Amino acid sequence: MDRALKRRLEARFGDRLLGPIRQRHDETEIRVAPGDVPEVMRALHDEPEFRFEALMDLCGVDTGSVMQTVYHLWSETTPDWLRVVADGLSRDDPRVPSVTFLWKGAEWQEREAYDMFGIAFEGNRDLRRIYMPPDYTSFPLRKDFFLPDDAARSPGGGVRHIEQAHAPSNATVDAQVRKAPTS
Amino acid sequence: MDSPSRTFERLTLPGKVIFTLVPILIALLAGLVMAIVLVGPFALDFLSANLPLVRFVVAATVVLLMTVPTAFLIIYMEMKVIALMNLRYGPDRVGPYGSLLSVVHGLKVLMKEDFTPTGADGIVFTWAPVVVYMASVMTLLVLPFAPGIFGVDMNIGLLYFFAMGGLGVVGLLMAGWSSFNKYSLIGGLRSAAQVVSYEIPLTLSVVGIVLLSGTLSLNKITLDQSGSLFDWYVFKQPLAFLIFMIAATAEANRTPFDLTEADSEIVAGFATEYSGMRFGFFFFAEYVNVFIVSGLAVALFMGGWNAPFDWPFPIVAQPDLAGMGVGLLLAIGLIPPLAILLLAMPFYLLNTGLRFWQALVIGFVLFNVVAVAALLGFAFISFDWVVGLLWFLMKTYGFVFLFVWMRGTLPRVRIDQLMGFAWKWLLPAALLNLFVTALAIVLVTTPR
Amino acid sequence: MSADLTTARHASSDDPRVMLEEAVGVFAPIPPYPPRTEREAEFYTLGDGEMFINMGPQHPSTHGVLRVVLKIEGERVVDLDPVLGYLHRGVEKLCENADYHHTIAYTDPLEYVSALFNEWAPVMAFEKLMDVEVPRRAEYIRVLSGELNRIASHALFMGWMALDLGGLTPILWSFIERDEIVDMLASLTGQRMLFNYFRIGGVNGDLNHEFMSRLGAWMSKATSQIEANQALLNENEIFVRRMRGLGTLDREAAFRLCMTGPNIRASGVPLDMRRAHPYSVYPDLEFDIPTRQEGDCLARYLVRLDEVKQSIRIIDQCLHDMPDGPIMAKLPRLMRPRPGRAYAAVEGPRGQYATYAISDGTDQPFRMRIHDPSFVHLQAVGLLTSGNLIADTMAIMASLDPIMGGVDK
Amino acid sequence: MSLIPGLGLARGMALTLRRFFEPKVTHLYPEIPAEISPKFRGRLQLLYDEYGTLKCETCFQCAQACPIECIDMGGEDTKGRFAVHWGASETYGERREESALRRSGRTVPDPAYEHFHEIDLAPVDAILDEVDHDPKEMLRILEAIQAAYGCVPVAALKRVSQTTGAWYAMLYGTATYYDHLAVGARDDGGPADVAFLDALDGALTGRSIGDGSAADA
Repeated sequence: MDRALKRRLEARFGDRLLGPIRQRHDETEIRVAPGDVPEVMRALHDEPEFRFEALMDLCGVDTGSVMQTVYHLWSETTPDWLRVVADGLSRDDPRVPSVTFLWKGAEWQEREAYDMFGIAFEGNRDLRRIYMPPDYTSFPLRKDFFLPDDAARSPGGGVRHIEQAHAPSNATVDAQVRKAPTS
Repeated sequence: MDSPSRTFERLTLPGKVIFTLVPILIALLAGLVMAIVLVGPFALDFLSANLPLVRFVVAATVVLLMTVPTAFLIIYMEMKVIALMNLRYGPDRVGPYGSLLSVVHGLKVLMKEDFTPTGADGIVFTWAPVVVYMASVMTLLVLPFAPGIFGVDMNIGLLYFFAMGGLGVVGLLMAGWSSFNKYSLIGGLRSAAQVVSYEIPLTLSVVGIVLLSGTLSLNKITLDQSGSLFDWYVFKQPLAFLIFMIAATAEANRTPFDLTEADSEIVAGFATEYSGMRFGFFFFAEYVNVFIVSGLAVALFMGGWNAPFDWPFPIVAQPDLAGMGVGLLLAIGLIPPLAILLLAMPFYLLNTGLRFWQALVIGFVLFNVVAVAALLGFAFISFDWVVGLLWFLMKTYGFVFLFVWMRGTLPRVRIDQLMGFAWKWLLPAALLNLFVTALAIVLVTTPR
Repeated sequence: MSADLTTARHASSDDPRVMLEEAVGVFAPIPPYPPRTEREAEFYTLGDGEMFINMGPQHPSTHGVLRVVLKIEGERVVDLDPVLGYLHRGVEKLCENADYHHTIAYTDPLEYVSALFNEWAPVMAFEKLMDVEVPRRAEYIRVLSGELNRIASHALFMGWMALDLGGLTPILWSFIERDEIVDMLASLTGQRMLFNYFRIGGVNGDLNHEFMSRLGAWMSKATSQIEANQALLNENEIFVRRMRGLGTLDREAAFRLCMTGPNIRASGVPLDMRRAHPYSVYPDLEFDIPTRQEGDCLARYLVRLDEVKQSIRIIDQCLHDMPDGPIMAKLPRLMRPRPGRAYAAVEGPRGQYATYAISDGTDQPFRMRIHDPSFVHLQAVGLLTSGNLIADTMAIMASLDPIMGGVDK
Repeated sequence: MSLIPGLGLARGMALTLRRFFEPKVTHLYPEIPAEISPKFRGRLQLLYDEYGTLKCETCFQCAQACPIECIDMGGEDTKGRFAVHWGASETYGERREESALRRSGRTVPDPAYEHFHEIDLAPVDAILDEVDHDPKEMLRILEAIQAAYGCVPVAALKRVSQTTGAWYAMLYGTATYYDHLAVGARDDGGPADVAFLDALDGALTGRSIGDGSAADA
C-alpha cells in the first residue's frame, strides 16, 4: 500500500472525490463523478507526480442500483494499481465521457462496456456493439438480464435458444427479472 | 430341353465371361482384318507420305498421357519430401510408403462435385482450367528427353516454349475473372503481373545461351553441350543459370513466389471457387509446370541427356541375332523353361512345405524379374536413348526436388518485393549477362 | 466477373449492378442497416477505385474465427474493420452464476494456447479477496508451470508467424516443441490443453516423478533445440525483409493503444507485470526483461524469442529453489469472501491477463471482469495496417499474436 | 541477416535438408498407442464388472464435483445401459435446468419451498461459523438449530445445504431420521398443503422469487 500516493491524490483531487480513498492490498481506489472523468484522467496521465501512462483495464459494472465504469491505471511512480471508479451512472441512461482522447486502445473496451451494459461513452467515435449482433436489443451483463435458457426461472418455458432477442422492458419478462444476488 | 437363357444361367462366372466375350472378340478381330485388308494399303501410303504428322500425333498423345503419372509422382514427392523435412512421416498408408496416395487424390478429385458458383461466367469458368492445362502440356512437346526422343524438333523451340508458357497466364486470368470472387480476382491479377514481369528476365537469361549455341532449337542446344562435364552451359553462364532458376520459380508459381495461390492471404487465389476435376486440372498443370521448368533447366544448362562423365568401361553388345538362325528359335524355346526350373529348384528343395507348382510360380516370377532386368541392361548398353532418358529424368527430378525443398523451407515474398526484385535486380542482371556474353563471343571469334 | 463487386450498396439502390449482386445472393460485407456510428459510416463508404474484401471468419490465417472487412485499393489496404463475436461465450456472465471454484473451469478455455495464465489471474484476484496466503511451494509450482506454458505459447507463435508468411515447416517444428511441453504439463495437471490446475490458495497436485523426468529430459536439450529451429527464420532474407520496418509502433503509440506484454516491450518499454507489479515469487527470481527499440514486427518476433530464453532461466531457478511444504492453503470448503473488490494481473505470453472481481459476500462473484491482452492488441491491427499491402495484414496480425478465444470471451 | 545475400536462405535450406534425414517424431497412433500419464483426466466411463453389472452406484459424487455440470447421470447409451452424459464445457456450460443444477449439488432457488416461512438466519450462520461450515458435523449443526429454533426449519436446512455444500437430500434425510429433530414445523398455523398449492401456482405462473436488495459494490 502506497500511503504517499493517497496523500498526493487527496491533495490534488480533494474536492472532486466522492468519498474517501480506499486502499487494500496493492490497490488504491478513488471514486469520481462521471463528468469529472476527462479532467481527472488527463491529470493522472500528464502530471509528473502521477504519470499514469498505461490504462490497464476498462470495464463497466452494474451494482443493481447504479452503473459504474472502472479504470485501472499503472504508473512507474507507484507500486500500486490505481482504480478510478466513475460512480453513480443512472441505470436508465448511463452516460460517461470517453477516455479515447488519451488512450486510443480504450475504444474497444468502451465498445465492450457499451455492448454489455449499455453505457454510452460520449466522445467515442465507434460506439457500436462489438460481441453481440447488431440487432440485439438487451445488455447481457446487466443484473436485470437473465439467461433465457434458465429453466429454473422460467417455469414451463423450457430451453430457449440463447440468441433469441428479447427486451427486458417487456411486460411478460418483467415478472421474471433477476435481482442482484444477495447474501 | 433347357432354353438357351437357362443354359447361360447355369454357367459359372468365368464361363459366362468367356461365353460373352469370345464372340465379340471374334467379331472385332474379323472387322480388324477386313479393315486392314481393305484400307491398309491406302492408310500406309498416307502415313508414309505424312511422317511428321504421324510423329506429331504420336508425340502429342504420349505427352498428354505422360502428364498424369508425372503429376502423380511429383505430388507424391512433394507430400513425402516436405513431410520428411517437417519431421513427419507423410503419406504411409496407401500403397508401399504411401506412394499411391496421389492416385487416390486424383480419384477423389474425379468423384467430387464439379459446380459452378452463382454469378460466375460459366463458359470462361469452364474453359479456364483447360487453357491452363493445355498450355503446360503443349510446352512438353519441344522438350528433348533423349537423343531422338522428342515431340518436335522445332527450330524456334525455345521461343515456342516461352510463348506457350506465357499462355498459361491467360487461363489463370480467365479463372480469376470468371469466378465471381474477389480472392480469385486478386489471384488472377497477381499471376498476370508476376508471370509477365518474370517472363522478361527469364527470356533474357537464356539469350546468352542462344548466342553461344547459335540456335533456338532445344535439341540442338542439348547436342551443343555434349562432350565433357564442362561443356554444360551452367559453367559458361552461371549468372544466367541463377537468374533462370529464380525466374523459373516465379513462372511456375512456386514458393517463395507462389503469390497467386497464397493460402494465408487470398485463400487459394484463382482456384478458390474451383472444385472437382476442374480444380484437378489446375493442380495437375501446376505440377506439370514444375516438371517442364525443371526439364528446361536441364536441357538448357545441365547438358540435357548428356551424361556428366563417360562410362569408364565401354561395353558394346551387338549380338548378331539374324546370324543365329535356328539357334535363336531353340534358345527362345528352351531358355525360359530351363531358367524357371533352375530358379524354382532351390525353393522346392530347401522348403519341404512347398508344393512343386508353388515353387514353379516363384521361379516364374523370379525369371520375369531377371529377364526384365537383363532386357533393361541390354537396352541401357545398346541404345543411346535409354541412357539419355535416364540421365535426363535423373537431372529433372533433381531439380524437382530442389523446388520441393525450397517450398519446405522458404516463406513467401511480398508482391512489391516480388515485382521490385524482377525489375530492379533480375532484369539488369540478365542484361549484364547478355552484354558480357556478347562481348566475349565477339572477342573470341574476331580474327586477330 | 459478371457483376461489379466494387460497387457500394449505399451508392444507389436502383443501380442494376447492385440489384444483380442482391439477386445472386452473394454475401456483401456492407451491413444491411444504416451506419450506427460516425466511424462505421466513414468505413462503409467507398472511395474511387476501392473495394471491400471480406476476410474470415473462415479464412486460413485469421487465427480462429475473426472476420476482418478490408477496404482495399488494388493490393493496398486502405482501412479495415475487425468484426468480433463469432466465438463469444459470455464467460463473464457465466462466472457470475458459478461459485468461486467453478469460475476456474470457465476462464480456463478462454485463451486455449496459454490456459494457465487465464487461471492464474482470477485465482490471484480471489486470493486477494479472501486474504489467503499461498504456500511458497505452490507459488513455485505455479511459476514453473506458467513459464513452461509461456514457452509453449511462444513456440506456437513462431510457427504461426512463419505460416502466415507462407513458410510451411516452422509450424510443425513448433508443434514438436509444444508437444513435449504439453505432454509434460499433462503429466503434472492431467490435461494437455485446458489444465484446470490452479486452485484458490494453491495448486491441484504436487510435482510428480513423471513430470520431473520429462522436464529434465527436455531441459537438457531445450536451448539447443530452440536455437536450431530459429536458424530457419532469423537469418532468412525473405522473412527479415518482410518483417523489418513493418507496422512500427513507437513508445507513445504503444501506451496510447494500451499495449502490454511483448508488444509494448518491442517498442522499448520494459513493462512486465512480473517486475512492474511483482506477484508470486518473481521478486526472488533472477531474470531480465528483453526489450527492443524498433517496435516493428521483427522486434515483436525477436522479443518473444528472447523471452523464451529468460523463461528457461526461470524454470532452472525454480527447480533449484523449490521449497518443501504444503501446496494448498487451508480454506473453508465453500468460499464467501467479504464484500470487496480486487484486481490482479499476471504477465502472460501475450501481455497482461487481469481479473477484476467484486464480491458481495455470497459464494458467487458479483462481477467478474476478465481482461484479455489479445482483445486490446487486436484493435491495433487497423491502425498499423492501413497503407500497407494485403500480405502485410497477415504479418502484422500474426506479430501481435491475438488468440480469438481470448478476444471473444 | 548475413553480409552475403542469400547465405541465410542457404543456411535454412541446409537445416531443412538435415531434418530430412533425421528420425521422425510422428506418433504412429493406431499401431503404437499413446502413453497416457497416470494423472490424465480424460473422458468419463462407467465401469462394468465381469458379470456385466454396472459398478456405478449413482452416488452423484462425480456430478457434484464437476464444476461446469457437464456430467449428467441421467443418460443411457445406445445399448440401453446407464451412461454418463458428457460434453465439451462450452456446450454444457449453459446447462442450467433445475434438475441438472440440483443433481450437481448446486443451490437451486426452488419455488416449492417458498411457503416455508422466511426466518432470521443469523443463528444458523453463527452455528455454521462455529463448526467452520464442516458438513461432517452435520448432527451437531442440526441439534444446535433445533435448540435455537425449537424445530429445524426448512429454510435453515436450505441454508446449511448452501453453505456447507452438503446435499440437501442428505440433510433432509438426516433431519427426518432422528426423532428429536422436528423438521419444518411452522410457527404460525395454517394448513401446509394450501400454502404449498399457492406456491406451486406461483411457480407455474412465473412469479418472482428473489429477495433482491442491491449488493454493496
